[in-house]
Amino acid sequence: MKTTTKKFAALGAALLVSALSVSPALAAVDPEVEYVFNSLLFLVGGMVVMFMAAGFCMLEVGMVRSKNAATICLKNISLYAIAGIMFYLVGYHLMYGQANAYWGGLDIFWGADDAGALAGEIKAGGYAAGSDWFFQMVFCATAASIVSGTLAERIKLWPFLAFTAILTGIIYPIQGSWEWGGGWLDQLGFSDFAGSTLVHSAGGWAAITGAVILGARQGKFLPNGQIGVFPGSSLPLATLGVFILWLGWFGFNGGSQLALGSAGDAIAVSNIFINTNLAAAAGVMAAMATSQGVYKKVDLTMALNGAIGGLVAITAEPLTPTPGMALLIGAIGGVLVVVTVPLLDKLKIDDVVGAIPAHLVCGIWGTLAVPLTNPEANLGAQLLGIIAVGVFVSAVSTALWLFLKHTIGIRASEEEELLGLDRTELGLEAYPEFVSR
Amino acid sequence: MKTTTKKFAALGAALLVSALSVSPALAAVDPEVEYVFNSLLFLVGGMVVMFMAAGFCMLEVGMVRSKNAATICLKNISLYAIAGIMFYLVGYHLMYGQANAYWGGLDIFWGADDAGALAGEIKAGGYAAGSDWFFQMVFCATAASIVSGTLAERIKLWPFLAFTAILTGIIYPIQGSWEWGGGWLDQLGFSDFAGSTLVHSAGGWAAITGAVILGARQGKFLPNGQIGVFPGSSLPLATLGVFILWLGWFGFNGGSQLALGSAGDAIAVSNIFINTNLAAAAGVMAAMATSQGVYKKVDLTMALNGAIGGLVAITAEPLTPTPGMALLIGAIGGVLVVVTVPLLDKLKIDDVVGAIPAHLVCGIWGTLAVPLTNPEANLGAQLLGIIAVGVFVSAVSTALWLFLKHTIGIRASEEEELLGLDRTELGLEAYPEFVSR
Amino acid sequence: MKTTTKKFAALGAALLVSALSVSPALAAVDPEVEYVFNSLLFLVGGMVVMFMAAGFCMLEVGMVRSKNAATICLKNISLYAIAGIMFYLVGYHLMYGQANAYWGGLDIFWGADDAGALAGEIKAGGYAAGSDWFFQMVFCATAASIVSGTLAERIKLWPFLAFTAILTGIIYPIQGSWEWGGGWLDQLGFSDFAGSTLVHSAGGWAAITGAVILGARQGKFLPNGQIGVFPGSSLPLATLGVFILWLGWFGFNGGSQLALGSAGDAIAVSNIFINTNLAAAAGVMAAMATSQGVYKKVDLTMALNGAIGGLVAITAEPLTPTPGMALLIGAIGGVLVVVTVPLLDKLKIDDVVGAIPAHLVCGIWGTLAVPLTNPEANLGAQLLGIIAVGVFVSAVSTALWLFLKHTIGIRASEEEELLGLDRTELGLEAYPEFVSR
Amino acid sequence: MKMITAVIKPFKLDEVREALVALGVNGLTACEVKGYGRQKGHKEIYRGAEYAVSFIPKVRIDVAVPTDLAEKVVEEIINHAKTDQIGDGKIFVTSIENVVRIRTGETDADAL
Amino acid sequence: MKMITAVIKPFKLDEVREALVALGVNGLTACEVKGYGRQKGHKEIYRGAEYAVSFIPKVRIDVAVPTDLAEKVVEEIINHAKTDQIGDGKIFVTSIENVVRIRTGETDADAL
Amino acid sequence: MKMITAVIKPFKLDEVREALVALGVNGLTACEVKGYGRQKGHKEIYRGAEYAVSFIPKVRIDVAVPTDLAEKVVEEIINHAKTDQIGDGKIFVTSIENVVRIRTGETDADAL
Ligand SMILES: Nc1ncnc2c1ncn2[C@@H]1O[C@H](COP(=O)(O)OP(=O)(O)O)[C@@H](O)[C@H]1O
Ligand SMILES: Nc1ncnc2c1ncn2[C@@H]1O[C@H](COP(=O)(O)OP(=O)(O)O)[C@@H](O)[C@H]1O
Ligand SMILES: Nc1ncnc2c1ncn2[C@@H]1O[C@H](COP(=O)(O)OP(=O)(O)O)[C@@H](O)[C@H]1O
Repeated sequence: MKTTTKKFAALGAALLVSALSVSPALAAVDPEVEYVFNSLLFLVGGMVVMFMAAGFCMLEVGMVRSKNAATICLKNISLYAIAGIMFYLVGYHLMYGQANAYWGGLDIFWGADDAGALAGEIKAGGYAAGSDWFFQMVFCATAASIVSGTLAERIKLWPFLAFTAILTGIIYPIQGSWEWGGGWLDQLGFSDFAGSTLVHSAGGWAAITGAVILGARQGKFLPNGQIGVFPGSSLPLATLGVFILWLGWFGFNGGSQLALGSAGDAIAVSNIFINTNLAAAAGVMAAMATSQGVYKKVDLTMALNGAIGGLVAITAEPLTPTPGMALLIGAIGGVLVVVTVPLLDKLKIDDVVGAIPAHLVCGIWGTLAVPLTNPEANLGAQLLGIIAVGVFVSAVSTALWLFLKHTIGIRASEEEELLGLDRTELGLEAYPEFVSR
Repeated sequence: MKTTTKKFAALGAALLVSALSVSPALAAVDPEVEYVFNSLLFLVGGMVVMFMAAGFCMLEVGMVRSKNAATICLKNISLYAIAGIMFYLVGYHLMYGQANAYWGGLDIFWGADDAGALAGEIKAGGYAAGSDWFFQMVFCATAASIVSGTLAERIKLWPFLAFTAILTGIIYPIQGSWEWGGGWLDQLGFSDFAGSTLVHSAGGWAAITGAVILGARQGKFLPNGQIGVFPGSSLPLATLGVFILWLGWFGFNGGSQLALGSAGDAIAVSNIFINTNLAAAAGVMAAMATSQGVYKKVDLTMALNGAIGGLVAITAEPLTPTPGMALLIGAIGGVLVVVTVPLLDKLKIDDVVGAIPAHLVCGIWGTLAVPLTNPEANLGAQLLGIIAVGVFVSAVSTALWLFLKHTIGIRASEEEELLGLDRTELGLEAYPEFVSR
Repeated sequence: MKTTTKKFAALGAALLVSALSVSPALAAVDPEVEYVFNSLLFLVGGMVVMFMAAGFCMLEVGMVRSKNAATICLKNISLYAIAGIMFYLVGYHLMYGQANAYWGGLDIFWGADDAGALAGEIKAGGYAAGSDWFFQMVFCATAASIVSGTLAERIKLWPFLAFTAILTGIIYPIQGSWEWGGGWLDQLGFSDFAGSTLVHSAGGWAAITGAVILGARQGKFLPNGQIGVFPGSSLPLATLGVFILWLGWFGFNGGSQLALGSAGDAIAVSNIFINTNLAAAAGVMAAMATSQGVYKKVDLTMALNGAIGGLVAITAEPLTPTPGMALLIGAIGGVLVVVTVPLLDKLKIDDVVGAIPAHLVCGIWGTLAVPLTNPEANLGAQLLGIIAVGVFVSAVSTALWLFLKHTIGIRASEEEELLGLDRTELGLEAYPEFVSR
Repeated sequence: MKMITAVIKPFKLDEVREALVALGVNGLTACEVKGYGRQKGHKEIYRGAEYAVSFIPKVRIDVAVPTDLAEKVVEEIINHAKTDQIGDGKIFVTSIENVVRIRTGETDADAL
Repeated sequence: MKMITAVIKPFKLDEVREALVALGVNGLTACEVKGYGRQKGHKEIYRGAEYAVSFIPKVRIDVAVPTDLAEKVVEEIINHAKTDQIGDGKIFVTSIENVVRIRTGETDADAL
Repeated sequence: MKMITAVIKPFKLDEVREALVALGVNGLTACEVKGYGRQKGHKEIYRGAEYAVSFIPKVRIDVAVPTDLAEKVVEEIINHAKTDQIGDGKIFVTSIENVVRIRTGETDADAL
């Protein structure tokens, strides 16, 4: 692999500022020690982000009806598998290669090039190539996880996986290269620290186009204008999923500092942890308060979505906000979720787990909020980035969904849907012994 | 934030001894590297302790009846959110400020002060202020988690959250300041390494006063003296919860070494891991053996509580015991749990998940056991600390529970309780599809 | 503890090669910093491997019928407890003592000897003794976890735990000493990086002998040659279990690098992470494709087993393969699982969770595959190791199972089995409220 | 012989069972059902969408009794299942032609 | 009075309920059951082993109605539970001797 | 026509089903129930507190058969559900006035 700019260029002012102000201290750490610290941050951070795949799986399995629970498990484990494989085959090069400002490179088969370090030439700021690949890969998988929840209970397995392969191998990497690969968005000053737009909104756009093309579940939007309600089969598992996601987000945002080789980096990662946690906490409480206010009762699933909304909102800039600002950014995320869920119903877009409000809407909000705390960011560039990613991902996703729809077909038959995908696609039941109504 | 003594003063003899004996080596590590290591310990340790919130949630959701399962999920995620917010608003300052020996300080809004380090002045033993805040915050949340389990199935949501806010913002921090803030208990020689008393018993006292004031669940204590039995709805989830707690405890105790910047610290953390693990293992086996002996059968829920009992017992001093002593301390914890659960029934105190035996009783035991292995601790100071914390937390909690009871009310109505809080407070069901008896 | 060779000698050529090639850089890191890094790798790696106990528990509880779910939870938490205790009592010494080439030593009660480091004499490549003990212990527990799944739903609790005690205290350590303790297998050039043979196949042999001696569940092999099918009660929990195992495997394989004190080690651990992840991903996809091809439908449980098959397969050598080779090795693991599951049925061996295909068969495959990528390994030595471990573990396990069978008895009565072990052995139900068919 | 089938509120099951046992009834069979009736269920809001909960969890009990005991049994069920609130449930009485105890082959009243 | 017991396909429950309500039926009781019938279940493969799924999930509904309504109710159930595919289910009609509303003690038609 | 309702031990369900099929019965409907009877349940200890398990899981099967087959069916159920231990269950026989197959509208014996 050639040297890549990675997210470095993209980290924007915040890091620059802090890097400058701490620079006197930076010199002190031995480059090889720094190298290990940086790699360790990627590996430990990457591990917990990997575990987010389990978090999405549990959240989704808890929010679908039990007749589709096994299928959503299979989708989640296989999409994570596919993301890893595709990112190895083409994704990483496409994202971080140096071809031009619009895509990284068309090479296939990623391989670690640590020759320099192995020969003893360890530069400041170094890290093992593989640790970086691993960390970037789990981000790619996260984007794919978002899609499965929205489209649950009606999309067929193999077309979904085909979409996932293209999303993780091509769509996500290309738009990612624009910013984190040092491409044109980065050059125009767009700022997205850990991926509110590049990961969460990107996944959200892929999801919403899929939801529109796939259509709603039978019975979701009734002729009389009423909304069909299909309560999730296991709220405890959904709650577990959100806790796992919350945990993973420390790796997601903290690891996106991309360095732990100095006191300044340790400070940055620590502050990111705090802001990430407070934004999620505020998201929970704001969602609870909003649903209490609007509906006169607290909805657990809204509180869960609120946590994710807060987390997604802080992801675009978890470093520069004060804790108080992080609370505010997260709280608005929580409110947005509660407001957007019924809005989607009005638009007759069927999003089974609330991924669009949490990831797409809060991803946009978080990206717009960056200039509030990061003086190097500007609203224009943020808007540009949001629109560019939105247009690109939506357009390509739409084309791909339509192509799949008109070739192999994407939607389970009416009867398959009624009986549940577990029985019709997998031939088994998630809870074969339990009587469900 | 001014410099705080934190737990340092409190770590007592054990650390001092080891610090002295390893001091020759300490000089070797560059202060900035040490700084990163220390911060990393806090961050990684804090992450797994954060995940304990999921562990408590799963344990509790598995131990309640399914008609209260969604409510307990909501309580757990929102109490964790509240703990973070309150600790930011006032808690941290109240605990670690330097006002006096009885409370830390009345400042509001915590903010990281890393100016020194950012200016390049990195002293030995340093760490990022935020990493410390994060680590201390998750401890605060743990104390609150203990309460929710005991009071499950009958306490109303908002009063519970109001109590949680005061507990995490005021009660916990004040008593914490006495010891870990370098206050009067610390000065008198009390020793509580990772919080058998300050976290677990404190949470336990808040729980037991709540249980008494709130009263038992309907049907728990029958007129004829019989005990109503309400088996937990999902023992697999309860088991998962305990595994998560066990995992988190490595961060809880290991991170409480508060430093990883030297070989001596690495050795200490390693030995803490071993003792923590062996105490939990002994707690499991002792609880199983005791229940086999007394009841002629092994009770899974007792084994689960036994693990926690062992973990709480070793928490006051996970460093100085030999592995053999750790086994013994943990085993006694496991026995105490099995013995105390029916005792509470006799006292007509209704503790849904067994939090009082595991956290309060074993917390006391663990604190008393410190002098067995730590020559710098003495039984008198230990007793004093146990009593002081017990009296303070009980008194304030009682006042607060009574206040809440006579203002907004704390208890769900009889009918709400019979129908389950999920349907009456949240208007949904945790497992809407499954037929439960 | 005397100095032990540990796995070092065993790491074989791969490490040697990379060690040599990176040696110029190694000199740079301060020995004490290296000491902390190495210990940290053991501790963080060990923590996630510890969590694999929860993964096995969830996988198994999801694959058994609900009438045996509480029992399998109890078995999993107590086997983990026992493994820790036995490894402390005798196991570690037996594995890593220096008595001779056939076993480590007969000392009892492990204790950390860090005197040198505490006195300031820190040699290159050092680490805290306790961190190493902890890491080795969780491997021992893993071997035991494998057995419980195979024998579920019919083995009595206490005999199972008695077997576990001997397995973890004696059988596993002895064969482990042959290789990782620097014993005869190691000297003959056998290579098993993280334990495809020493952990997974060893556990698999203990499981298969138990399965044969214990016999199949009632109704599994019907007189007319048909196979009784008992679908797992909760595929979502089984899926969660596999995600947890996948997470833990980063610690399992990555930590088995045994060092993180240099850029070379960071590179190695990073590449191990990638290979581990890709092998698992390939295992999933290969199992899905195979089951689609052979059965015309995708079986979620096969995909789950496929992930584990891929992980086990890469465990013998996760360092030297290129990512492409890792994909291939993992994919073959996934195929092997799908092929072997029905084969066991033909042999009338009843393996409830598919542990034998995933751990034993893929463990053998992974061990045989080492020479494909590691030039220092040779097929002869690999075969020798596989056979030696197979013969030893099978023989001793058989003897032990037979002894237990003819003394205290190992099998639940027919009626106990029909009613489920939860009710008959534990006197409770895992899901007391839910109606199961 | 009569089969008394009652649909009652779930939390009344134990009380009804005890009352019947006190009356000399030796056995009964219970089953979880969902009831639709005048107690119309209620509106709930889930994720911002209002919906009607049509069916409400009830327990159905079947008790086979000798004809002469039937009236008493119905009365006792009423006494103990009643909360005076809508949704307390119904009792249906039907004739059984024969009862057999599987274990012994006894029939009619002996089988109860 | 008659008790109409129908075993139907689960996803037809709501449609049938609405049809009966339109007919003036005030209540019914539903229960999850497993049915064995001509719709023989099907072969499935689980972990490589083929097996027959004998029982298929159905819903059983019990509706007590005045005798004169019985025929209409049966008809409506047929109309709305029918998919014209095997496994649509059965309707059984039996006599009830008495119905009591627990809340009020009303009997017979008044109790419905 | 008769409706044969049997409450049996759950693990006997498949055996009974096979026996009835062999007898020419074309369908049956099963349902999970909880039974209270002479087999009094048992004492259990949960977290140190003793309690009585009053209800025991049973399966209820309903088989509608032509009257002439009824006796044979009862016998076969007895033969195959019997374990000679307390709690084997009961069989109740009632009259059905009408049976309809929803799919075809056939009635009476044709509907079975
Ligand atoms: N006609 C009916 N046939 C069968 N079950 C009925 C009928 N009417 C009511 N039920 C059952 O009785 C329960 C209570 O009836 P409902 O009308 O709600 O209250 P109440 O009996 O107090 O008037 C219902 O939930 C339903 O299960
Ligand atoms: N003789 C019977 N007694 C009781 N229930 C029956 C009987 N025959 C069928 N059923 C129930 O009716 C359902 C549908 O019957 P089936 O024979 O599969 O289809 P169809 O009614 O369309 O011919 C079965 O699943 C079973 O629950
Ligand atoms: N009078 C009854 N009415 C309804 N069901 C009954 C009655 N008596 C017993 N049963 C059912 O039959 C089952 C077995 O009865 P039980 O008295 O325990 O054993 P046995 O039939 O062997 O004497 C009970 O669990 C219950 O479900």
